[in-house]
Amino acid sequence: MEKIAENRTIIQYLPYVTRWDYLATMFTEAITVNAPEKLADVPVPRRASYIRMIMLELSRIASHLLWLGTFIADIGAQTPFFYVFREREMIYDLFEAATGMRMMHNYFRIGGVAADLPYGWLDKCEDYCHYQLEKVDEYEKLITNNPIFRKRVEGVGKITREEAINWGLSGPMLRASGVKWDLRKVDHYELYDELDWELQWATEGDCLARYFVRVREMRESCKMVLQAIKQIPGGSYENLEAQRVLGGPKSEWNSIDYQFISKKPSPTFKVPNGEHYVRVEAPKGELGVYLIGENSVFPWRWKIRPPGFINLQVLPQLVRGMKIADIMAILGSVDIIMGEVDR
Amino acid sequence: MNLSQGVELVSLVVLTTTLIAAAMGVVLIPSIVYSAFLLGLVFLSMAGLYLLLNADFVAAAQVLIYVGAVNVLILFAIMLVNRRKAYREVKLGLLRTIVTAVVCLALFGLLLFTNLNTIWLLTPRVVALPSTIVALGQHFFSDYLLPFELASVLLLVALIGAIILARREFVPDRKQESLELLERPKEQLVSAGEE
Amino acid sequence: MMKFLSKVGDYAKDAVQAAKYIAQGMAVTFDHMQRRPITVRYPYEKLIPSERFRGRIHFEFDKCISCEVCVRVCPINLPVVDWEYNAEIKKKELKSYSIDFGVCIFCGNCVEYCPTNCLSMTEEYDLSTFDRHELNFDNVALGRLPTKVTDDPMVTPLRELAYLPKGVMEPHAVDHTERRAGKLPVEIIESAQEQSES
Amino acid sequence: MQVSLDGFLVVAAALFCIGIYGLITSRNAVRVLMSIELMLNAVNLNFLAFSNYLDSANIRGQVFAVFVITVAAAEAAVGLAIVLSIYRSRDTVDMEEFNLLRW
Amino acid sequence: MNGIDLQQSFVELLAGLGLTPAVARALWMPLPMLLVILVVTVGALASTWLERKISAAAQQRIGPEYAGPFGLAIPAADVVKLLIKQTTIPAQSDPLLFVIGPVIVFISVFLSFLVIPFGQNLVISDVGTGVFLVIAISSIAPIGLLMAGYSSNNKYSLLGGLRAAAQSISYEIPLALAALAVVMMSNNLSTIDIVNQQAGLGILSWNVWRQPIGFVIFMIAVLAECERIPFDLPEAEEELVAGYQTEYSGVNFMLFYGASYANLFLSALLVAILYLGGWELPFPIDRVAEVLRIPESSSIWQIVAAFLGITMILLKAFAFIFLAILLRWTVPRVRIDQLLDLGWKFLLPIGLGNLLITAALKLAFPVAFGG
Repeated sequence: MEKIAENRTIIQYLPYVTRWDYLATMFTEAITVNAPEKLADVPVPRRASYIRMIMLELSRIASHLLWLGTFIADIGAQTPFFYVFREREMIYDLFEAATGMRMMHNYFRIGGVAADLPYGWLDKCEDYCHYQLEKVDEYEKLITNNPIFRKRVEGVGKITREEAINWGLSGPMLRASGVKWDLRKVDHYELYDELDWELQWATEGDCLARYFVRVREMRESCKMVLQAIKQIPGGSYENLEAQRVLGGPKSEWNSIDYQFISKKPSPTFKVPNGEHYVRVEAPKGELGVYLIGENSVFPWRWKIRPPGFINLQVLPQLVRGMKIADIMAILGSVDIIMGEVDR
Repeated sequence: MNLSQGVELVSLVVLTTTLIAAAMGVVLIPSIVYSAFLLGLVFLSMAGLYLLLNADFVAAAQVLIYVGAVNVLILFAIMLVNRRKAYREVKLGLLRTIVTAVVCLALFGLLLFTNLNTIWLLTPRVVALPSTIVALGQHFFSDYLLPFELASVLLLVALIGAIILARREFVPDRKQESLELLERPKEQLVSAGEE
Repeated sequence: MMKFLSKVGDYAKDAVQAAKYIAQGMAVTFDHMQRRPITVRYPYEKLIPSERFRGRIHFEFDKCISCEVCVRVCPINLPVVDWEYNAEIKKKELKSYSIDFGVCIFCGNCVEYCPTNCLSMTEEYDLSTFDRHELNFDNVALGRLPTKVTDDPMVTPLRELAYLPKGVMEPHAVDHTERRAGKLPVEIIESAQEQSES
Repeated sequence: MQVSLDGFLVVAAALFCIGIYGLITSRNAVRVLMSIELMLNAVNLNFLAFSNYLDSANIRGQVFAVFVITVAAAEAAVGLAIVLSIYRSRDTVDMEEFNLLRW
Repeated sequence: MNGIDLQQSFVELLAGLGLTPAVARALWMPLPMLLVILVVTVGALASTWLERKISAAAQQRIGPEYAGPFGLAIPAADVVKLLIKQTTIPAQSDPLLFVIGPVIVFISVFLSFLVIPFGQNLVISDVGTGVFLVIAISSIAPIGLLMAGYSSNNKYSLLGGLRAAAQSISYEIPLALAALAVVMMSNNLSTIDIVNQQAGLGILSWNVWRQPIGFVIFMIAVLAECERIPFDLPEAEEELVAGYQTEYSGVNFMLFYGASYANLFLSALLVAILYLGGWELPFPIDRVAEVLRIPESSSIWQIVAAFLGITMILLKAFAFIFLAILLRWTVPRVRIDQLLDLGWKFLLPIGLGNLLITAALKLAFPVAFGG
């Protein structure tokens, strides 16, 4: 994937990136556009940034949902898998309506997103978030206090705070071990600071703690999306259009803040000279790209820092001396995507 | 000869043949796993014979304990200790086997002879009890109470003893194997390149 | 003795607790048994692809100016544009155009960057053939329009979540002609004008 | 033809002799235990045959058979545990290798 | 308390046709066996259908739909498919043991149905050792599992077989203890007498009220014996591929599959017989006859009663199967050490305590607990 990136323009490369982590697709696109954006200082309209945040958080929910399903299925309960797919399909329906594809969106662009949200999308997204909050309660009822589940995951696969830091873990793995570290809070990227949200963390460091962190993050993400829907500049698309019509050609509603993209990138967008490291908080942890440009259409170096690959390193230490069945629980709780590990 | 007697005779012949054949298999077949499974067959046909002898409870107990517990236990032990390894040759091994076989045959002849020459004090007419369970229970809790209690104590002792014997007293502390990939030191690579 | 008894009591409490939580879980699954199945019975029911759905690409031969932007933005330079320079009119003359859908990943870059909009995405997604070479569509095949799900009398069309009315989460109970969520801009303007009038 | 006591006794004797043969010739400790089980079964068959033909009203033979089964179960458990622990320390189940009193 | 005696009427019928009673009896012999095989097969197939439908419903799916009404033909299609599928025997396996293994498991399950009564006289053989025989015969199955596990020459199969055997013998003990408490109250091992002892007051006289702890122990142990989630460790897909079934296909696999569902059906029937009053209705049926002024001995009434009885026992059994299926699709799987812990450290002492309490209650209140 890195070598492919170095032989493509960013535009050409964007459709590829959703294959790294095919369950948290929006994040791979976000990092792919963020890196050259930051290097070239491309401004992002506020509305675009909000759309991005909504998409990212929905994608985070989708990723956590699928993690939940496979994790529980690894332990032996098959039914939650079907429930999470039901909700995940809804997220993908929303994605399809906005981007045209369920998984391989190709939606983010340098300086914004490819298209504005369609009519009625925000309404349905709001519906979905309320629905999802209910469903998370239902999962918790089904899973959290189940004594068998508790016995299988409590105290299994413990990572202490120091170990977690030393192994370079990130994301829920790190937060479950008692480190309050979330790049959304740390790096202040996009407009996360404008939302009122709390960082979810736990101190036990076992599989149960990781479960809790992820489930709570799902809830938190739902709330963030709801807030973002309220605060998005211009409101829903139909409202924006109506305001533009009402205000005439010179209205404030045509200003940059209400655009979904600052300037459509040309097919020959040049990655400027310079190098830097950009990261986002993906559902699995810190997803970063180390980018070196030399003022050409192709990046000179495109190094991906995938969270799954680095989180997976800790597995041999965790499974030492455990039972065979625990391997499944631990591996499930690490949440890896092999496309990303072996990118 | 009526129907039930015929059935009885046929089942006796079948069961006996299976029993003896399987028992021969147990001691003669080289594969220990096969002989363990044949042992199960021996126990099962034995239970059949017990049924013919009007002992339904003992037959069920035979199936439950011998087939369900002892045989499974033996199979477990085999799976745990089965290492395909040729045994060391012993001197005069074949001679030993032959002598044992002769002695066993002689013993069998002796028993056969005694058996056929003893006049048994047969009860004139065998009446099967309506329920052997009641009779057994009465025996256990009246005249055989002491052996019964002793047997239960024995079982408990055996249980504890077996656990203690089979338990690993200490986990052997193996040296922690390093999980790093073994790489050749750099110098060697360089020198290999020079050659 | 008391210690032992309290231990037994704790044990019993644990067991009761465990039974309670398992029963709680079973209540959830039991509750699902009386909900309507959410599955789409595919050949008889089909989801209507969204408006922006990126299916098989439609190509209009006459609009194409053979600029080859589609080739340049394609991740693998897939479209084959066969043109010849016609000196008389000083223009490129398109001879044939083809896209191999066995290789295309439907990213939509070509459609997005096409200057004359001669490329567009259709809602056709079931492109299975027995021979992969049949997926190599030439300009004639690319010019064909797909059939719509809603026109097929054999199929019950179902709408995706984003096109359902507000508050409805499940497509089965909704007719596909019912209005979807969101107001039209015209309606917003009208209501705004009414408010300013009143 | 009535099935008689003699038949059962002959079968039991044959089984017993097979058991003895296996007991002596087997090299595998587990097989030795299996041979012992065979012998115990032969004894049991005798008990039940006697109980049926000589004491059918008072089935004392069956009582004994139950005791034998109990003891056999205990014997199998302890015996196999011993075999297992020998195997752990000597790494073999060959009877010929068990030539030390303590291991 | 004497329902219809089918055998007697059959023999009399044939004797009326001019056959000797002995021949008539010999002709009678294979009929109940065939019937039992039929009933068990249909019961097992119905369980597989229920499994599909209930799991589908619990997961908001539809499940089999187009094969027959409500997909009822799916089990038959399953059987046909497995029958005509090629039976592969792995090259490095032990072909003889490989084939015998599933057969042993299958037979041991089907044999147990000999003593399961569907009505007063609707039982193949009312042997004195009844429940004990069921427990004894079901203990043969681990041998078949071990055989299958060993002969597949596959480490997952071997592990699965060993796990199955260990699980099966560990849970037999609490199972037997729970059943023993019931037996103690009815003073008899015979399944028919156990049911008869629960007659009289309708639903109030069922054993489940007198043996609540035993009921729970029995249910857990029976689930473990059937190797169903949460105790399906021998086949835990995520850990052991499919345990001892890994290498099986075609007919051999069908034997395992059929045996596991037949075993579920058997366990459900046992639960119904031991704790839920067998074929007894929730209200005493004799009273109904009295109220309706029908003489209890009239043949029509007896047929109706037998029919109601069969319906009742099947209803109870399928209620248990429903519960088991719902549980399977609700809970995760326990770990093997937790499973053995549960069996030995929890169920066994509680089972023993339950037995002691039952004995004490029996001495204290002989009226209510079968003096």
